[in-house]
Amino acid sequence: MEKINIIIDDKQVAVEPGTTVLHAARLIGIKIPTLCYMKLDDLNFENKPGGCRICVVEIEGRRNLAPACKTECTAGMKVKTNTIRVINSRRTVLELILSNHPAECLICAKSGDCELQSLAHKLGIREIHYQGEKSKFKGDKSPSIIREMEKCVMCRRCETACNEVQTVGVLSAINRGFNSVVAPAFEMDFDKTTCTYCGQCVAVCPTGALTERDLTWRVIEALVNPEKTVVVQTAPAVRAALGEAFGMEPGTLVTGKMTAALRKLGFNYVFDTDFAADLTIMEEGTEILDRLSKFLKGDKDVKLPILTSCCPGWVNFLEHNFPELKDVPSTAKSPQQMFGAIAKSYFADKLGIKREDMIVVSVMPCLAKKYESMRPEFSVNGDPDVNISISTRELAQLIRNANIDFNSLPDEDFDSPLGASTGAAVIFGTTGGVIEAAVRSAYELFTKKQLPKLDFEELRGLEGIRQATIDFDGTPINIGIAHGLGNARKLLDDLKAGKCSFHAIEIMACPGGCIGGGGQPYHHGNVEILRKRQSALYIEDKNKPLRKSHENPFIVQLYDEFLGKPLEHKAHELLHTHYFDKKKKIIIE
Amino acid sequence: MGKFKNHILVCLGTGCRASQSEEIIRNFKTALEENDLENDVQIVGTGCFGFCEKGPVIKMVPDNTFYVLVNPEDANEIVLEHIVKGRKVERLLYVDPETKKHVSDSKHMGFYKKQIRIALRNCGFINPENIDEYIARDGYAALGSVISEMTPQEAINVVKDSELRGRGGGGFPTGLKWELTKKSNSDQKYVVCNADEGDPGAFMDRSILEGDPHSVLEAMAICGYCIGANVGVIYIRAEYPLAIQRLKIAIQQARDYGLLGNEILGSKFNFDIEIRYGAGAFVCGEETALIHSMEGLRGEPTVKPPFPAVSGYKGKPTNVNNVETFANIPPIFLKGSSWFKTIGNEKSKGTKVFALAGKVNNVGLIEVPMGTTLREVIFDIGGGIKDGKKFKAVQTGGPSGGCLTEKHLDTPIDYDNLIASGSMMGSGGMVVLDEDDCMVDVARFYLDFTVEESCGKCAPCRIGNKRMNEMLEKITMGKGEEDDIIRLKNLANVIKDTSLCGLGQTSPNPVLSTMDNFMHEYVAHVHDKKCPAKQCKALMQYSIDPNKCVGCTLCSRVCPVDAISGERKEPHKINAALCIKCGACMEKCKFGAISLS
Amino acid sequence: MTEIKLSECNVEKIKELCKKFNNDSGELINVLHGAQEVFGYLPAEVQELIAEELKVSVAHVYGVVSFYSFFSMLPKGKFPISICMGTACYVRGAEKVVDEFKQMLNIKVGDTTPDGKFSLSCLRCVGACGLAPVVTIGDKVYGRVSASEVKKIIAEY
Amino acid sequence: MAKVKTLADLRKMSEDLKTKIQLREKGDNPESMIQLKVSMATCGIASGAKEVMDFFIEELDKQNIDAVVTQTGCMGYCFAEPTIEITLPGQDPIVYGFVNELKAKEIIEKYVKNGEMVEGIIPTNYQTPDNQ
Repeated sequence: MEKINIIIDDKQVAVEPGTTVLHAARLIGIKIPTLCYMKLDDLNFENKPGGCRICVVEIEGRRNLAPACKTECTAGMKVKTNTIRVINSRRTVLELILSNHPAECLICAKSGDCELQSLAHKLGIREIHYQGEKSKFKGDKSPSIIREMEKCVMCRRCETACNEVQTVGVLSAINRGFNSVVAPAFEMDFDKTTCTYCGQCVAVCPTGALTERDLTWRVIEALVNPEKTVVVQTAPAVRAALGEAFGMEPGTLVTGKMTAALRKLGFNYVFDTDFAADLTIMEEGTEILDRLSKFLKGDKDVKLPILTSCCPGWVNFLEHNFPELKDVPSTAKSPQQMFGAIAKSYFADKLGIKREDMIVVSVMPCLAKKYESMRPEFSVNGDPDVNISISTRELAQLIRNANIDFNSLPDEDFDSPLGASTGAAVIFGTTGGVIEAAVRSAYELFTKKQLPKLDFEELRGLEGIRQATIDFDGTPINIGIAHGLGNARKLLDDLKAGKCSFHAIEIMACPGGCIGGGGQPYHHGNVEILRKRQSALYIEDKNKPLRKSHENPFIVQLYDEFLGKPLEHKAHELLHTHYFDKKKKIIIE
Repeated sequence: MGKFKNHILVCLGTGCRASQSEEIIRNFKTALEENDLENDVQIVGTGCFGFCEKGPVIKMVPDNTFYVLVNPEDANEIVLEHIVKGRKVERLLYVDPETKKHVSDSKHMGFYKKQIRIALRNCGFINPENIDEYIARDGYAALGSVISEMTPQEAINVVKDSELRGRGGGGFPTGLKWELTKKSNSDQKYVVCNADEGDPGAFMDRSILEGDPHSVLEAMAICGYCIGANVGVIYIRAEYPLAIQRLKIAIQQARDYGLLGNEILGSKFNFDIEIRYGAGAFVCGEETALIHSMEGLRGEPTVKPPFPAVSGYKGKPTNVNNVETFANIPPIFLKGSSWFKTIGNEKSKGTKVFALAGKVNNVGLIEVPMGTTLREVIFDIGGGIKDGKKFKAVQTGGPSGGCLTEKHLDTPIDYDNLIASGSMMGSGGMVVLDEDDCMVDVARFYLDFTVEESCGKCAPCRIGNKRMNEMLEKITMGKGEEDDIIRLKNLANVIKDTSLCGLGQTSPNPVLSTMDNFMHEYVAHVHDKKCPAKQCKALMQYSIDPNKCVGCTLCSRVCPVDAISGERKEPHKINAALCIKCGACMEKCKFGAISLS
Repeated sequence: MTEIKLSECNVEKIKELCKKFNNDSGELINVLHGAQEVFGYLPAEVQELIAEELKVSVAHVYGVVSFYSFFSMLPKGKFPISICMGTACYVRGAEKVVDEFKQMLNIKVGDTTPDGKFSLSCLRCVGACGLAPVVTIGDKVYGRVSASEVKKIIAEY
Repeated sequence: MAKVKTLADLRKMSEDLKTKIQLREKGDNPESMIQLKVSMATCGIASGAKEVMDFFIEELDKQNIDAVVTQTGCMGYCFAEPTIEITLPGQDPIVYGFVNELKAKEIIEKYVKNGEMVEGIIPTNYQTPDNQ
């Protein structure tokens, strides 16, 4: 198609048909401010309700100002982005938004990371000329997410994330006019809804309306308690993103600095969830092999495909939406919970302390992990296997609180024995990683042959639904991958309808997998950041001396000393779980 | 059965029905039976006559006697006197307010004299629940000739030639709209009739649907033929149960006659109509919001383009017109576009239906040629201001419109003149205000409405209107600050300039136009803390004139907050600090001693 | 696990209603109208079940219910009082009538009296502008109502 | 109900149905039509005014003459009942007394159709509410 010429602020630019004024302006370095607009390329996320009216521009021949984000360029269009009319309107609209926003920036969880705050800064708002009643809404403190909807600016990003991307459908705009807000039905608390706690609403919220439940203070309390041995585990995706919180380039791996910081914070043992990821592969991989061999032998009772179960958002989603499939996922616990179970048994035994005297803290890219750690089935006599789960952002906060100069920390290693891991565990942090790790081990255990090549490019990428067939030495194994719960739903619906068949499927709740988790430093709409985090994890994998979970010597040792064999009695008791039917029930009175 | 010698047309519009016109019909039936006249006299329940002020109204045919303010008890007398004895019941005749004489024929009443009825041609004339009466008035003949004798483009050309413009507010040329929808390629297209009349004080569309539902059905079918749609949807307010009922009956009758359905009148054209209900949201009058509402969603508008002509209901090309626009279509085909163009003025052709309300003697539904002046409407048709008060302004276009004043009285009413005067046609609400109306308070009233009806999607409308409303409230409470007027004006302009949809963009009009025309009232409120119209309670004080007060104590006894004190037979006093300004004392005082200032 | 408690006949009624509209989510507003006709209002349980039947999220249903003023989640009084606040009624004194009703019944607009007898609401233009100000109680219409008549009107019930 | 199959059918149907509302169309344009008022007070009814009125309506209709036939009150010529007042478009009203069917026929044939005066005219000296 022929390009269209338009003029923006006296500069000519040629654009593809269908380009919006907003993007055309960006091409020539004019950054029209936005607030509600957000687009995540390749992740099926596009939010442009045209509601905030911050990006308005003047278009010659039009009676009213037009939103740049929703206005497509037409040939010969003349646009002005900085006339007094535009600037006055933009400032007035922003003042209006601010006039209905709690002025508590100083103590807001989002302070410094808030798009509304930076917009006010950019436009230099010094006075709000329009004051009046502020809207009041019910607050909500769920296990994972805090909602303070007075801070909502009705950008509707969370609604888009919850409904279009994740198809969870918990959020909707409710009421109308001045009283409108985004909320669950009947303004119920999240814990009464089918919320999966994936945290994607939090990840896209421009303000402090949706934030994680902050548990940093509970970590500090644990650290200063002399009676307790405090053990920390860090999920793979954390190391690829934590640096961003300290101004580093996205995709910078900070494994060593993170370890050092945690040690400085006073954790008694700095371990790695990657260790438990390797353990997960042992259990889940064995389970896959078990079901697969039975299936290949013609066992009709065996349920295939096997679905991965390390993502708690996905598990919640399954329990609410596909309870009929609750026997299909692997029964292996998630790495966070495997770690907790092993730490409070095997490792506590080693230290000779009672499990109650050990506090396990997990640092996760995820908000659903908070809820997962509180599930009753993951505690023994009221003592949870994982006591406190904090997000990457909360860890950054702890580090800042402790006056640690993160950027100049020397690299340190994890403690032994629960700190050792393979490359297979590292890639758990990205979509496709878990299944690739499983394939690496399953292949060798199934074929009893060594893999010729460890990098399964066919399983990588950011496409929402991917499928690949891996040749297990003559046996073709069909693998499906979905990230983002909307894609998961599509895949499962197709599966139920018989439109596709797989032996194994990996599902991650968050777009991109854990690298795009709801607890990660905010990407503010820049998908490049997720790509960089992803490639960082593959680099870390590549650099690891060991890249197959079953080769992790400490895992081998753990089975030898403590667990016996995968899926066997002790392993089953500590490392496996089961799922619940949480679908809405109609009770007839 | 012999022929009826008389018809009694009884208005069954919502207004008259609310004043028991159904009871009147029942009583007529009984009275006729008692006098053995049921085969001589036919009783016809019709749509709105328009003259709601004097409802219930009935019309005797063939002598065209018009009875007003009829009570159910009057039915017997009318039968005995008018029908049996041929004597008019004088006390029920309309009295001309100027000549004080009885006027029996509606055509000689000022209210009807200047009207030309196109859209309302059948209202008050036929029984809307009987398709035969519509057909007798050449109903469906336009549809018949269009589908048998014209190509869609030829038919569109007729509409284009007529220069008919949308009667829903914006005034977009109807023929052009049809053509745009026709040009969009799609396997499925829709014709939508916007009957979500939400203006407070407007009831034009409802009256047409209640009085002449078939004309809308016929027009929708014509539109369907022109644009290539075979499904029509009427989106109607759920608050209009009578119109819904009549529409349902009409649709069924049209289907029974094969005037809706497959192969209409032996052609290859299929068309059917369904009804969707609104649920109380003014914004759904905006076409994109309306379409979302039809789809079962929140009625939030979306940015245009894309226009519904390209992507509308269920993502398909959709032509949306309002009720009155459609009601004009059959006459245009029956009588020709050149006939239509003889009515109206240069840029606006045909007629416009207005709901005339407020402080005017003849409240009701009127249809006048475009270009009629406000003076003619208010004083000739409307019979002037109620209670001999002074005319102050007329609000047109509802919450989207503005106020026109004395100086606009001789401006011909058309789309462009109204916009140039800071108001708009809107759907046709026309509320007359007199000297007792405070213009700041009127602006506040409309803002109240907009705040309540804003969908909340865009920030300027959601928050901006709330803030404007608060400022107006502040001003009417006597707490306005000097800067408020400047702020208010800036805010109004920004909301107008930046809001997402038509509702938001026009919502500041009541404020802007009252500021333009009555700035002195704003200044009086803000600067002098006075309400010139004596409407804003907070700025008023009740006081007792000691020279007139005889100390009867009536006022102090009626005061709900014991703010009035004084000895018997001594002048009383009002404690301003306690007074809640309920006005009860003033109402009670027999000596005119209490005044408001 | 969410539990929706409804009586069997009500479940049947709702299911049938949804079926009448082919369980099409595009017909949500029509279904809600139907349900409100049956129950007089739209309690949460009813919305949950409608969501289930039309295969949409209950948040979506509530988003729609809370958007339109015609839908109510509160049961109306036995005698629902509505006062027209259209412009014609407003300029002819409807506000004073509202105030009087509020005072007489001691409730706010939108509320129901504790005994469930009366509920009070304002609506926009019933189209009887000739009778302004207009009050409706149930199906009965009162025209040209003045504040002083309110007491008498209430006493009728 | 039978479907209307063609435009011609519809037009025919419309013509047939027009008679049903003819009365109202006439009422809307009385000036252009023959107006015939039958005095229908007690004395008129007693002397057969109702039958005369029926006859007029039927006969005029049969002959396809556009006319508006209405009742009116006592005209004051009780001695000459039944009386009728007839107004041809653009002419002054004329009152006839002692109208029976035979007379009625004569009035139609002569006066209505051809404007020829018929015997039996009563000079008018009163006002009706309409021409006050």
